[in-house]
Amino acid sequence: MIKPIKKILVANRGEIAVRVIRACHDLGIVSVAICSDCDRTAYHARLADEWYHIGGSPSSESYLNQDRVMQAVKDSGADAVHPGYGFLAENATFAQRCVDEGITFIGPRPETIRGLGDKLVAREMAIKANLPVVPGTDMGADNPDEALAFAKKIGFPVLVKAAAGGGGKGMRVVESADLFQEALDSASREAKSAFGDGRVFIEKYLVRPRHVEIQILCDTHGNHLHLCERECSIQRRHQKVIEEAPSPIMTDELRERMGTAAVSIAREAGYVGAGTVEFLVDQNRSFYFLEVNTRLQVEHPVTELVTGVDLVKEQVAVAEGRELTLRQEDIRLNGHAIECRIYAEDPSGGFMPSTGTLEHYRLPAGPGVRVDSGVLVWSEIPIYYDPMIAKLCTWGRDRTEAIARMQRALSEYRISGVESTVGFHQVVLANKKFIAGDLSTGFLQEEYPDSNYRTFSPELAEDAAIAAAVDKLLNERRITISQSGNGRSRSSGWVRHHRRENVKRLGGKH
Amino acid sequence: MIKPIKKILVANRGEIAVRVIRACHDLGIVSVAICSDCDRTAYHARLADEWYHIGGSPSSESYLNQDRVMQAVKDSGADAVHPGYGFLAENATFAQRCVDEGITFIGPRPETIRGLGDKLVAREMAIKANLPVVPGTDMGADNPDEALAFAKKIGFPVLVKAAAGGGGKGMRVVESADLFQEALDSASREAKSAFGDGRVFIEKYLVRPRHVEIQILCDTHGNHLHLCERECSIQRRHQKVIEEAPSPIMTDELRERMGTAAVSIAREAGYVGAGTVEFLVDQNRSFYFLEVNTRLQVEHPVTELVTGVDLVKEQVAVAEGRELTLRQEDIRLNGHAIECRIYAEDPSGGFMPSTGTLEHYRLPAGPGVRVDSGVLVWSEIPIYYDPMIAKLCTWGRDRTEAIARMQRALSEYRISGVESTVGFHQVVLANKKFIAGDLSTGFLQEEYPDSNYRTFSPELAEDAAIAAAVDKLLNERRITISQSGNGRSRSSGWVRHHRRENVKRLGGKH
Amino acid sequence: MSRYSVTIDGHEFDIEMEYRSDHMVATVNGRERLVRVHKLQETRALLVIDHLSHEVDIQATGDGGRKIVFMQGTEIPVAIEDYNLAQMRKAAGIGSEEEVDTVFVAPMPGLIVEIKVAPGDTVTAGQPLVVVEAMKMENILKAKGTATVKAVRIAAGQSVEKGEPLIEFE
Amino acid sequence: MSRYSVTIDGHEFDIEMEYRSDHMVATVNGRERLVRVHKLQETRALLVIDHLSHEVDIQATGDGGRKIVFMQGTEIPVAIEDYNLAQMRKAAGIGSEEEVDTVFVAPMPGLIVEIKVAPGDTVTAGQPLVVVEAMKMENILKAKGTATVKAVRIAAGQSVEKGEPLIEFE
Repeated sequence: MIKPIKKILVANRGEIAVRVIRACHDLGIVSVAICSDCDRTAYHARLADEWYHIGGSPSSESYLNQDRVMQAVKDSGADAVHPGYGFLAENATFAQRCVDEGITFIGPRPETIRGLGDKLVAREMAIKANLPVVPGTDMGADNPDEALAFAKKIGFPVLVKAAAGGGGKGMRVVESADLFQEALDSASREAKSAFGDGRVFIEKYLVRPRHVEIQILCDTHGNHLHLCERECSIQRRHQKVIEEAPSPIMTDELRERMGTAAVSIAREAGYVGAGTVEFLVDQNRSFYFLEVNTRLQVEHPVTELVTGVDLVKEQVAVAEGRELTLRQEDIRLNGHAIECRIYAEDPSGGFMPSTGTLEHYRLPAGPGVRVDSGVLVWSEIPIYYDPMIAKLCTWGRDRTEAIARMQRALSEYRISGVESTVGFHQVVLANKKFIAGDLSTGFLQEEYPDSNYRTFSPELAEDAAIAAAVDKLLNERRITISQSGNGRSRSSGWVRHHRRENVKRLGGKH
Repeated sequence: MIKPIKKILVANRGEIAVRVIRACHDLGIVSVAICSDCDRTAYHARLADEWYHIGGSPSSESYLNQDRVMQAVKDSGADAVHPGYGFLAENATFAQRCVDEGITFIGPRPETIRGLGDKLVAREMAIKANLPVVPGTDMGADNPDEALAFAKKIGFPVLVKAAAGGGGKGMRVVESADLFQEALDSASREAKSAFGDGRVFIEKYLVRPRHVEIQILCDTHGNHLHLCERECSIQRRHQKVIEEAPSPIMTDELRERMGTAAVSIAREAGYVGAGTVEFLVDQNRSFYFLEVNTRLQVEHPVTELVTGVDLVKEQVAVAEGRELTLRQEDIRLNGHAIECRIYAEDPSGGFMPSTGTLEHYRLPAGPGVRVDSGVLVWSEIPIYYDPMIAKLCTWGRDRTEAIARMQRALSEYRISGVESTVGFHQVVLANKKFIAGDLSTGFLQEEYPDSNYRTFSPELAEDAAIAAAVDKLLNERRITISQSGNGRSRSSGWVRHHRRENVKRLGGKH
Repeated sequence: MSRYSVTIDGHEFDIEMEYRSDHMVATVNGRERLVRVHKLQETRALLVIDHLSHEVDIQATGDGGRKIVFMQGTEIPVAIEDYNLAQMRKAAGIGSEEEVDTVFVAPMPGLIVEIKVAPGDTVTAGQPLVVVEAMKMENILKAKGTATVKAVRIAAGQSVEKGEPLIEFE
Repeated sequence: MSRYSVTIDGHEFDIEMEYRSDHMVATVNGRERLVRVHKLQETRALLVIDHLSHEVDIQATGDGGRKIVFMQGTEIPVAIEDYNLAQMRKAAGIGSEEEVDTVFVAPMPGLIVEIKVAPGDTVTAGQPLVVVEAMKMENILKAKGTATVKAVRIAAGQSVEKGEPLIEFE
């Protein structure tokens, strides 16, 4: 029952759309990009074979709008849809609609997405498959008093989590009873806005746990594989920012048990395609089921780097009805990989999203470096979407080499026009605890309680002072050191006025 | 006797200087760049920790000038020199000078360079180590008559080769006796100009041989390893242009025999560091020793991609006197890697070097792609040096995946301002014989006798015609579609006048 | 000869700049450093300071002498002014311009979800002022110091641009 | 409405261009194709032709209507002229400008190593004319067709710039 796919519409934007289009190029499958108003010349729209404009910039008018996406599917004659992550990736209704209209949805079956997408249902399924789970309850915003009572019973801190969605949205750690109501409300509101579903639930908050997840890959012929783990403990506001494979805490024995657990729930759920089973691992190496993500994860490249498996190509093969050619024994770890998510955010300004034009943009390259960038020089970073602009990955024979190469790659990255998290990553990767592999989901909060990610040596400060003096001197003498042929630069020194308004802050005078 | 290296002066430019500087960054060793007049802001000069200007643009006044290089070594306080490839890399006098002045030369011992660098001495050594060699003679330009007689005896075609140097310079295939004298003279002249040594010798020219070479790695403690083979049969004028590892023709048994042969000559020569033993392999899988290159090869990344070993880091470790931590049994091949050398040359104009400014330059990226580029956007391609601007490598689980990814990467490469060989590679990689792995050093000449590397479908031609019409229309109406903020563009359409003069050719009227 | 006072992260540098034939000399707190400047495109230059190679990007962040110097992958906030003016300012007891900001502006474009303060409130450092939704995330904007709210310039449900004034302090 | 004659690799395209509200229509040899143009930086544009996405770079290569269209990683040489002018030119039996070049210019900068022809020589396609050394390689420049040498404009040992006339033909 193999149904070869000829044309894939990529129902996404940014780096993940670029990633899927690249897989289409590799497979010789025609790729179709969709774009919103502000994405007409975005990288994914340039890179694909075909281009369909589907609506306004707000995602509700474009990437989240099922009618418009399905219209583009029809207009382009695509026989399959790859949803990427986010937007419609875990929307069971959309997956069902594809199935109903005879379009191959590259992902799990709609009923699997619906079941596992509801964290409460997934929890039940995990218990049925004998997976250890964190103590919790499904009482949420509808029963604030009972929820509070339960929270008190299991003891603060507790975690308030949206039943739908993921990516840290609609999630709050609550330290004490008096902050409980506000967290419940705000998490529910955020979940409703992000996923259209305000249901939240309460879980015991483990102290200093590690986030370790298992990549699974299953076909329609009953084969269920796992591709080992990723550790994603470096998180900010429950958003993963640095991921790696393998996990520094992992042992062969633990990997075997966690892999087996992941495959168990995959079997229980009748899982098809690529997915991720997330766990928390405590300081005693006990692990607890967290949830299943029924999509390609942001951090899938680290698994690709250490296993050599192209996950998007495997997704397509499974969607075509092919049997996996890989067997569990073919999955061998080779070296170590790390991913840093590069966001258009200002780390020194509380990670506020930064919008603007990328006036200079230079990717790192060389040995062991993989960049999945969703933008190009001159790209506009729009305000409408997630501010991640690229994923920078490095591979090394061991973790030490991967970290050294990541530091080198970060130092080569040039991003002008918007703030970025490149400097933030440099600081974290130089952290001794990070280098020792001593991680937990609380790592950033513990190590950088005042969010001061800006560090530089006195020597570098002196050289920066000289640079400022040279610039001012040239400025005063009206000597142009900018390329004269380039009309964009001001003629005074090499300084230009930054586009953003100065971020004024409350000063010391108050 | 370990002598840790603290500061490395990289006595080179372009992509290989960038490659070595990246290794320094990874190792935490201070890197020193040297630059000529036209390279003051070249990528390698920007990337290194320290910057020394050493002289004029012609390499005789800078990168080949031993006095100036040694002065920069002293001024910077570097305790080691990495020569890259080309320039002083295989200059025994320079290596000796480093040794005499107490500077660590990152490469084999001077006497090894001198011995193996002379192809006639190397040939003797190979015979001594029981390696099969191609029938040949050391009679050359000094004895043109005897040389011709020998050539007639072994039968045309014969190969005229410079005794010194490499990289295809001073090498000529001679098809018949009447062309012999001219080839002898021109090879000798070219060898003298390139290496300061006009000696040439004559070898039997094998029909449809493959160029297969073995990477070796040896320490000062008597350990000699090989890191499997690379196939470099795709050559133009004896210059490698596409390389891969493993070789499509290789069997485990042949690899074992060739690897053992390579290690034998390494032992015979008392080799230290990284090097390459080159062989020709005929259609019956018989192999013949060709020469030993006592340097890091241009194509070393394909070996790094399939073995996971960082060759530059190993070179540094060996130079510090460390014992190799790798053992022969640790060297395992993982997947397949291909390299395309991207030159600033015009494939449709007989591969004439193309100089100018890189007005747009976008590197490919994504899964399985490694780029070692020596240039940046706005870099000038100078006339003084080798016109290679980057090496594009891809890795795949198998050869098919590596080729598909290379095609994708080539299609993403954007180079404006100079001609490049990107389109040439696209054509060769789509060639059915290439895809089948049916290679020989005569591949390009056989498949493309009229050097027509420009192919496009009728559909693409029609779309290009429309593009030209749109451009002309906008031009006539003076509508600017170039970014108005950019003073570099002309205001008429998006066309600008190409900087080069039109390459006028003899037309059909004569 | 020009002389500047440069402040970075609380450290002050007294820098005298002088032209020589093909380079400049920067005397930093009395120590001479040799500087070569090679222009690059846009706002960038290759600066070689005593043979140390720095690709530098400088952006002005507002009025006055505040700049961001981007080098070695790090953003370094710098305040620069004429040395003599800085001395006079200090002698007169006038603080730098940074200390007199009384307007709290939106650090990013977004939708105002909730306003947590009203005129007359006294806030302390870390206290939530406004909740803004941007890129599908709620961001809580907090006070950086102690101050009294004079006016609230926005309302819940309103969209704001980056740099738009949100709250005025006394 | 504008009408052009475009020649690529010996194939001729008759193209009529027409503006519509937010796009253009190109009628190519009678077949309508819908074209959207999105400007990018410099000499580039994103052209969407019947939903096919092409990032295009166009460079003029000299006088007249010869251009290089760079798309999908391929350089495509294009000759374009006004349709009516092309018709008139053909009717009058005048060849395109390409056919009348009589000056052989240096395709690259370099050093003249040897000159293989002299005034009065008749050369045929493929015959070596000049040996130029550039980037340490000797390059043999060969005749592209049959012609008689009128003048040699350079001498061995001389450096030449790209585009500099080397040999004139009659």
